[in-house]
Amino acid sequence: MMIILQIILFILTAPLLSGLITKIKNNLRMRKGQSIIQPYYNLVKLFSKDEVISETASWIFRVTPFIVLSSTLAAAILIPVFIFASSAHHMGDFLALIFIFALGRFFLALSALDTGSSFGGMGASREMFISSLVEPALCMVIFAISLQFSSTDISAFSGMHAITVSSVVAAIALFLIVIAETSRIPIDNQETHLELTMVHEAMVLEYSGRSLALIEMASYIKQMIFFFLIAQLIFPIGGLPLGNFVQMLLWVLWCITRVVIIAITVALVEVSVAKMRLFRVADFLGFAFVLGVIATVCAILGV
Amino acid sequence: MQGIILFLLLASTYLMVIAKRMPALIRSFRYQSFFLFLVTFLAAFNEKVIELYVVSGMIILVKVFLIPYFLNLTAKKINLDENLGLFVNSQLSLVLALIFTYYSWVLSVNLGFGQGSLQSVAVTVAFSVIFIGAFMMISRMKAFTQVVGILIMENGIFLFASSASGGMPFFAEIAIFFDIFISVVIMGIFVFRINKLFTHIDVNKLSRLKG
Amino acid sequence: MAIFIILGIPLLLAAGALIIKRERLFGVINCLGYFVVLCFSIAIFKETVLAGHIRVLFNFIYLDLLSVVFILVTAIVAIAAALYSIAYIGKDIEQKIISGKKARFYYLLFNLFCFSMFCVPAVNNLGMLWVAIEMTTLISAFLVGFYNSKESVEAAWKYIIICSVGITFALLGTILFSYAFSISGLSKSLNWSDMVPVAHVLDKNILKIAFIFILVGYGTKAGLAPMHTWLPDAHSQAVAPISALLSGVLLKTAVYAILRFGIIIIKSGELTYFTHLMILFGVVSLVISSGFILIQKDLKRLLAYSSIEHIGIISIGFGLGSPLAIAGAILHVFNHAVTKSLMFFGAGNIVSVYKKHNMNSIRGVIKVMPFTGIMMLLGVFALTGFPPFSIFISEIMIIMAAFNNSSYFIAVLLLLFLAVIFSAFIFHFGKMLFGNLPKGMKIVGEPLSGKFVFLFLSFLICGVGIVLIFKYKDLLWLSQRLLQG
Amino acid sequence: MLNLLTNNLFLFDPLALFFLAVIFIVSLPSIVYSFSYLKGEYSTAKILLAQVLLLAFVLSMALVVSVSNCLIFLIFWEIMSLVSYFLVVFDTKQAKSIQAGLIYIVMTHIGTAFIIAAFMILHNYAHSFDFFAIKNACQAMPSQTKDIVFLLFLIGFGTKAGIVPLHIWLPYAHPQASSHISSIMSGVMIKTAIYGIIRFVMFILGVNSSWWGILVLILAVISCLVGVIYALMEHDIKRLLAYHSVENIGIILLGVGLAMFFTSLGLPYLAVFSLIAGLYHLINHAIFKGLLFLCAGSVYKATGTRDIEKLGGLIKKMPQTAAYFLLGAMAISALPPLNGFVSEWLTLQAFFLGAFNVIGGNKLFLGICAAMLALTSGLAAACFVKAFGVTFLAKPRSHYAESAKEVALPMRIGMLILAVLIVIFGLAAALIIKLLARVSGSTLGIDISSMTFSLNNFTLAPQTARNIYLSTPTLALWLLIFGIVGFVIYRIFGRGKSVIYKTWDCGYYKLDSRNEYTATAFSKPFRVAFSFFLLPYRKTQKIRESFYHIKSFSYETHTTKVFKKYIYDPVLAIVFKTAKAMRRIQLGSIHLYLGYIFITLLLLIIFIGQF
Repeated sequence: MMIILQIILFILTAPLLSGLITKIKNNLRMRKGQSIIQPYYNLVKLFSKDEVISETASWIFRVTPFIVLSSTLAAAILIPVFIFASSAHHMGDFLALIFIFALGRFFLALSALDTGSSFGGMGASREMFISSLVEPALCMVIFAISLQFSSTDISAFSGMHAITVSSVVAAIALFLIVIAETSRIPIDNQETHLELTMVHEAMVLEYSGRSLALIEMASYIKQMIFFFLIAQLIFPIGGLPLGNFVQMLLWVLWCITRVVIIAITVALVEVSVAKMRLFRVADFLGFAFVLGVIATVCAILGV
Repeated sequence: MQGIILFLLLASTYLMVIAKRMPALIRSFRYQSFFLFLVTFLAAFNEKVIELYVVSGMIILVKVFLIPYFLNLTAKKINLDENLGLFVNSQLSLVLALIFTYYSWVLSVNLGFGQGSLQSVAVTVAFSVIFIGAFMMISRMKAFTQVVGILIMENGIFLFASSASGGMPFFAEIAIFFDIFISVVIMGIFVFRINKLFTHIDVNKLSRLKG
Repeated sequence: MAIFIILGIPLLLAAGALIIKRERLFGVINCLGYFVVLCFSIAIFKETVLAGHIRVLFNFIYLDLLSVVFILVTAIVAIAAALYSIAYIGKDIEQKIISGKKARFYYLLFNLFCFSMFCVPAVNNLGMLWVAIEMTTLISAFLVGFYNSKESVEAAWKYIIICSVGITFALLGTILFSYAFSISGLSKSLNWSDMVPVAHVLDKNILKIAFIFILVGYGTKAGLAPMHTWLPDAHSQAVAPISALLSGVLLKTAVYAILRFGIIIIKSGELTYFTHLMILFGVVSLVISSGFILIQKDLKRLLAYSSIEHIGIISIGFGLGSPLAIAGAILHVFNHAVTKSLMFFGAGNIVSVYKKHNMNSIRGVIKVMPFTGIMMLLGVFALTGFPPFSIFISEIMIIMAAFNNSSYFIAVLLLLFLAVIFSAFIFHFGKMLFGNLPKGMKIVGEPLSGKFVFLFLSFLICGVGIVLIFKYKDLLWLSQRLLQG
Repeated sequence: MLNLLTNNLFLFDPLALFFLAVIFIVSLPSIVYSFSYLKGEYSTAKILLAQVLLLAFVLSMALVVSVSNCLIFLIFWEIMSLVSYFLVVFDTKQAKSIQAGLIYIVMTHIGTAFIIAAFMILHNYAHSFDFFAIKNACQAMPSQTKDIVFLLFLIGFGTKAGIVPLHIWLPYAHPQASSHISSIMSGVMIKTAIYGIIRFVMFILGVNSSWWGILVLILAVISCLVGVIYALMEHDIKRLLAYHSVENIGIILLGVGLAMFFTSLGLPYLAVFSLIAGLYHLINHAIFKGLLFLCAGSVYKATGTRDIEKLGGLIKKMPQTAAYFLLGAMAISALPPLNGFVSEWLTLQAFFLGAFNVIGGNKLFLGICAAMLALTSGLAAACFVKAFGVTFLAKPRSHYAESAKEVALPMRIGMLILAVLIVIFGLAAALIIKLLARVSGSTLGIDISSMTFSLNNFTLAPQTARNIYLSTPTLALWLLIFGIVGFVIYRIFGRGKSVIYKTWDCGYYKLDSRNEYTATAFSKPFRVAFSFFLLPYRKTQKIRESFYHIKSFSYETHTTKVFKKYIYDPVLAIVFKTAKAMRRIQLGSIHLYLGYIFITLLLLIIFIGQF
């Protein structure tokens, strides 16, 4: 029951978050910008359009959207939103999360190669490159966090907990990782379709219509999940206080605001820095890894 | 008496060292064998051992007559130039020979023969003859010299045997004689073959098989 | 009395070689003769194991465990060589390489050679031992120079000269021994059986010097480096069956001679001296041979160098001196004799088909003559000490002994150089046996008697390897008594 | 006191049984596969020979893991190497296979030399070759000796297992053997080396100092990374797989090394847990690597080339093989819910749990090792995207791939069996881990009756830390549900229809296979990122008609094999140089030879005192 609710919530709110970020970015750039709910329009439009499937593509290309979506949703139900432990936490832990995301990415990359267009190959290559560099950093961060809570269970740090140095550093590292994972500037650029710069977009270039909609959906949700993790790490919050309506309202508000704060930060970063060369990504993620190590050291020292 | 003979024997060995040409070498080998015979004969005379008489008889028969004759014969058959072809020139060879003599004197002392006793002299001479023989084999090019070298060494051994351990058991002695003679003959045969195949007996040039 | 048959039959056969005019027939008779010899040598082995030692003919012939082991090895290799000779000489006659007359000459020498080698372990008198060994040299010189080509005559010359020089030193050593014996105030004799009991009273200093002469002298014949130089030439030029006899038995007879004197040294309480010298020469041989094996181009020379290597291992084994090591060494004598004969026969077949010694121009043997090829393949792995073949067992014993004596350095050297030599062998034979065959080469059949001898030897190689694991205890027991005389 | 043999020659403890199981699980499908794989390759007689050798090979491996006596172990170990050597050089037509065989047998023989040395040292203490006698004797052994023996074993077995930098033979030997052999070699044979390490170091010798574990961990991490990075650079599909064997051996050794580490620190539960992880990955790797090699073999059989740059589009030509390969690729890239995922999760978990229980710097060390493992799995995923994508997807790149057909039934059956096993070992993790717990418990001599590793039959749950769970069945279920959900959404809301049309070509009139992304291009970012280790260099060649017009332009990029270039080649060069120098002492002059004798004599007499 909880799970269904949570999923529906994610599906409904995830595009909004993306829209929000775009809006903020535009405003920061002194533009009027599209409406916040533009992503919904896009999805609806995509669903109503025909889709073109490349003749060279095989069944891999067709099943990929579903696998991507399902893997993302599977990750989503691991995240504790309403209560301390998500009701699916017997399914896996923080480490499982890495691998679940890997599943979706694996197929996305394959589907990109499937069409035989050089864009797809380029995108796949770059995506796998970035993600394979992300993994150690992510692992290190998780290591730091789990050292702090002496468990790799995600629910372990849901609920009120002290904000330590280690968790702050870990959060920063995680933030860098999220930028890479959600294909934002300076790693990637969601808005461009310039073959030199695009990574994620290049991979899904051949997708159109409903399939594209599903994939877009998946990436929105993924972004949501990561934001939740960071939020829970640095703005800890208790479970939903049932009963008292006002408290519930406040809880929900705080829940939303903390995510929004992170969204704003992302937007700020995106407008303030320039996209970096592909081969600089290694340094960027290396930095994230080092932050992870520092977080670990802090955790060991107990600060 | 014996001392003098031993000295002559050594002298004849040195003669061989400085010999440059084939006949000289064979001649001095003949001398050496003869002195060896004298030594053995005297030993026999002193010790009154019948076997030693026979042995000395065999020496004079085999080593003084048969073998040098056979060597000369072969030398004549293959009309080779008579130079021995020295790696080490005769003066230096002589020096080395003296060193060997000293070395063998040390050795004889090591072996615990009384200082200055006739026996120790004999042993010294014996060893130096042996070493010089080996040295001849190494430092002379021609196949013949190597045959002669082996004979010289064997002479040395005989000297040692008769002077130190008073000779070996009789039948062993005989067998060894026989053996030596055969070996010389066989070597002679191979010298023939070499001469036939290579048209020279300069064994230094025999270096097809290497590595 | 079996010993007289063993010594007699080769002489009779030698005489027969002069009389009987039909080589092929005589080859068969030859084999039968050596089969009888083999049977009797097994019999005499049994007898000696039970009796301890046998003396016959006024103590002129003296057999103990050591000597019967060597007689047995000689007998086995001899019959193998006799068998192989039928095919090999037959082929040579067909191809007009040698005349029938020369074939009979071959058989004459073959038998005399075998006779002299049977004499070596049999005689008691050390002087006669020397004579016998010198005889082996003189006779085999003709067999080395058999084909009368430039190379073979050169090889023969080097062989005869170097070995004679060496053996002359050995004679000196022998006389020194007898001198030591005579000054000890005992009766004047060269009989080994007389010397051993009184070994402890002999003058150590003289014995030591004497043993050096012996070791260098007979070591030359045994092919211990650095006196080994004649060996590759002689082995590579000899007639194939004779190569097998040379490296299988002749070297071992020299080792036997060294051991005879070594036992006296040990008895006189100079064990460490003996140990050090043997191990020194063993290691040097191992090292030098491994280098030459690595860069060798000539097939038969390769095998010759491997003989040097194995002699090195054997002398290390005897040098280590513990019962285990000696068991290993004796076993190695046997295994190496058998395996190396197989390899030489195989090499003989290959050379006679390819008409070349150079390994770079020999390719695809497996295809050209499958049987020989496969046998060679087995032989290579047997020779380089792979289980389940017998050499593995003996080598492992020696290594184990080295570890037990906690002489780790030797053990490490052994392991290292065995690995190097193994690599070299695979490097050479891999290309030679497999690979594409050169142009104009076509599949050829092999005569039956040839095949039979291969099977016989490979049976020994595998069989011994497996049996010995289980008969281990008895072997140790034998080896403990081996150096007791 | 010296007896080579004891009465009980065989030892069927859980460890041995486990390895026997691994051997037969992988060997049987390969044998099934081999029947139609060999058909048409060789003559009937040779096929017969091949099958006999194959059986001998399997048998020897089975004996290796089940004997209880060092000497017999050694014998079967060598026989195993011998037979596998024959199988490598089986295709005697190619000089390459002889070369490969040479490298393989030499390396493995050198390894064996180390093992022999170790056995002999042990024998000195135990005066017996029996496992248990030695095990007892090891109690009284001084720790320095133990360290030496451990190192000897590590080098000896490491050579067989292919630990970096002793791995060089793998990429030569595995591709040259015919595919079902490669699948057994890579799937099982190198595991016997792991068996050796577990049996002799952990079971017999007993871990007593913690640096053993640390050393193994470091080597394992290096092997993981080096293996996978080289694999990324490969275009020969079988070499690629061979390098992945190096990587996976690394992962297995991570588990084993952790077990050693924890044993020495006295953390029994964690030791058992890590060994479970290692063993689990061991059997998983056996399965999926076996499958992948069989698939590679099918591709080779169907197309006649192993160079993936020449392949492509095979998923339409040979759909079943493609499906199996995909499954294998997913498993080896540790994607849920398949078996590779489970064992890598367990290994990572072992690191994390360890970190919760050790103190100080060790935490950080474990963490970094874990991160490196994560990196490895990420790179592996990238590598298999490349391998599968380039081989099976898009358009055929050459005539090889165009003429491909699906392979014969027995081959498909062989692959099917392993594919099914992959899924089973993924989903039934909780059941299998119970068995493995028994194995590793008995190996480490730890009583596991009080330990629990799973919540129920579906959920893994390590004991020492607060509610950590993994349930592959549930995960699989949810993935399925959400997949269906996605499909439903796709169907219901999607009003448009699907059109089949050309790939978008930026208006270029005809897009063909030459426009596809190649494997080289795919691995470019990695080549650049790891250039400090790969030392890539390129050969470019221009053929100009005139100064202005270049007729053709060829460009190839290579990477330097650092270990071969900077370790093995120099050593070889030195050895041969010395040998050649040695040759000069024997140039055929008889006088020189006589001189040797004479000088030896004189020297010996002079230095007589020394002996």
